[in-house]
Amino acid sequence: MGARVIDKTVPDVAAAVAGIPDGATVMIGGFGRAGQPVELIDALIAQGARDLTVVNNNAGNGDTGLAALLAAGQVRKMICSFPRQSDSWVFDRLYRAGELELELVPQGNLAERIRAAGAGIGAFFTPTGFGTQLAEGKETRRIDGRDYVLEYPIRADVALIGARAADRWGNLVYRETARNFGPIMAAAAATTVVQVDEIVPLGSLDPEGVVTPGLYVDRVVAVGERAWLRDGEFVGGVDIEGRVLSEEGA
Amino acid sequence: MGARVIDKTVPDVAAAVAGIPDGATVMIGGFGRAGQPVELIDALIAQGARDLTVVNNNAGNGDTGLAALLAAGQVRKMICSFPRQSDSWVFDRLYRAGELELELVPQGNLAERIRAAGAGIGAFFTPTGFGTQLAEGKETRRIDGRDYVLEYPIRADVALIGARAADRWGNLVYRETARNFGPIMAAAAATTVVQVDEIVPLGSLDPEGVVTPGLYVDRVVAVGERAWLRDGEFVGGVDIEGRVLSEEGA
Amino acid sequence: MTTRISRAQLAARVASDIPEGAVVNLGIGAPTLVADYLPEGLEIVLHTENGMLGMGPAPERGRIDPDLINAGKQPVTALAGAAFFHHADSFAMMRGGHLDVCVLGAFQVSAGGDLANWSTGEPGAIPAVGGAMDLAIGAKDVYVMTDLLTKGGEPKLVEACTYPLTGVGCVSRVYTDHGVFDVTPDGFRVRELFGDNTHAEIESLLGLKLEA
Amino acid sequence: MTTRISRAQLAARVASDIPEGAVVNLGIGAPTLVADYLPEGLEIVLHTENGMLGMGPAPERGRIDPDLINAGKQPVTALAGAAFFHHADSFAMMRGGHLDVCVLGAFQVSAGGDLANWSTGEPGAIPAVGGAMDLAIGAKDVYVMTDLLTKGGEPKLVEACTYPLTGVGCVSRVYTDHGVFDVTPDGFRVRELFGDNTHAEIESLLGLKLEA
Repeated sequence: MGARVIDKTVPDVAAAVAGIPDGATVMIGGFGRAGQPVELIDALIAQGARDLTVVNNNAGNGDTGLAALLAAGQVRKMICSFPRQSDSWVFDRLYRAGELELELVPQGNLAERIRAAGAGIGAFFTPTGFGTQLAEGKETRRIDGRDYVLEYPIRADVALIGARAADRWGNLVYRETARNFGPIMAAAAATTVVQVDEIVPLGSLDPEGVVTPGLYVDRVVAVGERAWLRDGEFVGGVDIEGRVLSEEGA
Repeated sequence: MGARVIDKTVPDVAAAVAGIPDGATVMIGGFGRAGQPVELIDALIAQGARDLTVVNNNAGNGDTGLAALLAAGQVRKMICSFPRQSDSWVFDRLYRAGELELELVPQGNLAERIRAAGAGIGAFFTPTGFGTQLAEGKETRRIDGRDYVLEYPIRADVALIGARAADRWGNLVYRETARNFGPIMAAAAATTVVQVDEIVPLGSLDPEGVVTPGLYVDRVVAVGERAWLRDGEFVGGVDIEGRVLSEEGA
Repeated sequence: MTTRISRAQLAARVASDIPEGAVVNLGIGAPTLVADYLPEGLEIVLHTENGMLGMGPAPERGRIDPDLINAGKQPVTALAGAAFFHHADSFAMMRGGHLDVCVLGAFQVSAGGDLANWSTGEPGAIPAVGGAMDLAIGAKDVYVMTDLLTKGGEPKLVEACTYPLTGVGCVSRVYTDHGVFDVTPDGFRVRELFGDNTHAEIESLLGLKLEA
Repeated sequence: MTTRISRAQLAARVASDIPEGAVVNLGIGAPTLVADYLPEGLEIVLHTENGMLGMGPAPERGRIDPDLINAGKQPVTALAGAAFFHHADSFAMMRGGHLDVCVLGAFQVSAGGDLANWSTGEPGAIPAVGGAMDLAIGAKDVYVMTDLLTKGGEPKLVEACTYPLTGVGCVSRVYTDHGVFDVTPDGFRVRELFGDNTHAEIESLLGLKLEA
């Protein structure tokens, strides 16, 4: 009994990623630094689940975040659209060594396949990729004079995403282009784990502006405000990776 | 030259529906009174286009709105999910007289087929309707142990929708459950016409909260505030059809 | 005579099985009664397929908001924690299996879990389906709430539906005025019989073998 | 020697063809230069596929916002009238044909409008496609911006692509350092040649017949 029976908040990132099993398919949100669930990825490294299939737009940058997860040897396969970047040396090394499988998916098909999983669509015909290597071996069909490739949903056991704020029902709002994969991954995973800057009281999010309704969310953890924000307002003073530029600190 | 080169606002509802040709497929938004573009439907009746195919969730209620368009003999075919209602006498009469074709579509398939049209999806496999009369003659497939029916996009020449506010780029915000079919119909039509309570200055809609981005919108007309609102705030005093309850008037 | 509970008692019986925190769609018509009997103090999130989660009870007269309605086009309210979304997103929630429970009416339910509730198949009748087929496949558990027999005394739990289907193998449980039945791989299984109704009596009314 | 215009001149030439009110995606890399040459005072709406319409120029140092980036992961700003959306919605805009113009780079473009710009097909190379294939089919007009020849002097306008394809029959126009070419049902047609370049010279450089 009582007035707070739905409470998806968990006390810390360790609780947020608890129970992710070896062999799980894990979607990780974010595009660049925007929306990247940095603290949850670090917690997954500490948690230690292995043999993972990871779905992300890229395959890690530098030596932190997803790259660190790869370097820790926890990932068996990447499903992504753009693994090769100037600073993707961790992925590059593992891939060349044959220690990492890769499924390369055009970015819009990746997004739509994730969306299909959440929306209960069994498969769909997309024009993207028709006639290319990435459609080799796939079923095609001409519909109304246009050529399409049949693509299937990508589902996950767990999604790790970042958002700006949540309430205890798990309703989420994002910030600017940090929204990217969050809403569709939240819907495509059996268990959705979200890190947010802050947890706000139920009723304080405008119901017109809730982007991910709480039914898609299982666990929410507050990790504190990002360095470029103060009380939800942009204050700047960082580089594109979010590193503080001046001596003021975060 | 100048600072106002994108301006999708039109002066009145006649200009908003100008040029809709005979034989057009017209999507009409709304679910009940919520989001129903009443003034645009009236303008379409005055405009007189005939032989229309209309896409709506229902097939008209009472003697106003879509029912009046049907009564005017302008509609050849309805694509909808729920034509028969206690007050659908106009549709009932025309349908029984063989003067109106009907394509009956389960509501969620209707929504997804409209969404597919806007999203460039050629066809999709949906579980809804499998094994029922409404899937007779349609291609089916078992995928991962579940049965699906192949459904195709529903496109339109014109969409008539209602929203709460727009800016001159055509960015839209809705109100509560009046959102319903608006965003997906806006994306599925070659020309999207929107009636709004008010047109607000560019930059005054929160970019996080824009539900229909302006690229989906072609014409916007302000029709004044609905009777149950005052300066955008709910004041009540109406019945479910929006008719004023007291003598105060709108 | 067998024991029959009232429509209100049946709604209360369904409500008592809905766990706290569940996301629930009550369709239109009789199942919407269930909302009135949900346990107080428990948070249960109601979905209405026209585009809302966190639906609250009807407003007072004078506070009716035509923009804020349920799937039956009746005025409702929004609770703290509510969210609005468009029709494609709303039906994606259902089709994608994100609702915990959906409660529907029925003309017939078959032993295999087929549901018939949208059309009597009468020639000349104007068809209308709405969200019935989406709801039928749109929740982890699909509960049916119905009388055991039609007014004419015909069984509504049947070996195979004779009315046009709404969905195939989709029903998980049937709440009737005589008792509650689970749909299992072996057919209907008695979960609960009201009053002093006996297994044999219900089998006899239905002309159907029921698992114990 | 033929006349060649600079990369900046080429970006300006592309920009001059973009009509007021157009919704435009400039991909990543060289085509993003076009933004710097869009006519002043004209409103042109830039789309970035990571989830924004109404993208503005880069911010000053100190005002970089890591949450506000373009498809190349560079910091940008949001203009009045901007809107944010998720990845599926963003690529639906492209796939659904709602963008007016998309500008892309190329390794090769064929006379039939095929585009190759994502992979050199070298064995052992790590593949990466990103949004290239979506962009290729994702606008009413797909413009390619490229040199006419590779650094090694090989034609980039070809009868048939030898590099792996990005899209089939998708390119409408090619802006090169030597001239502008439309893709027509009859193959490339010369739209404009820069300086005193002649039809015959360009045909000779390409080893390809061009429509006049």
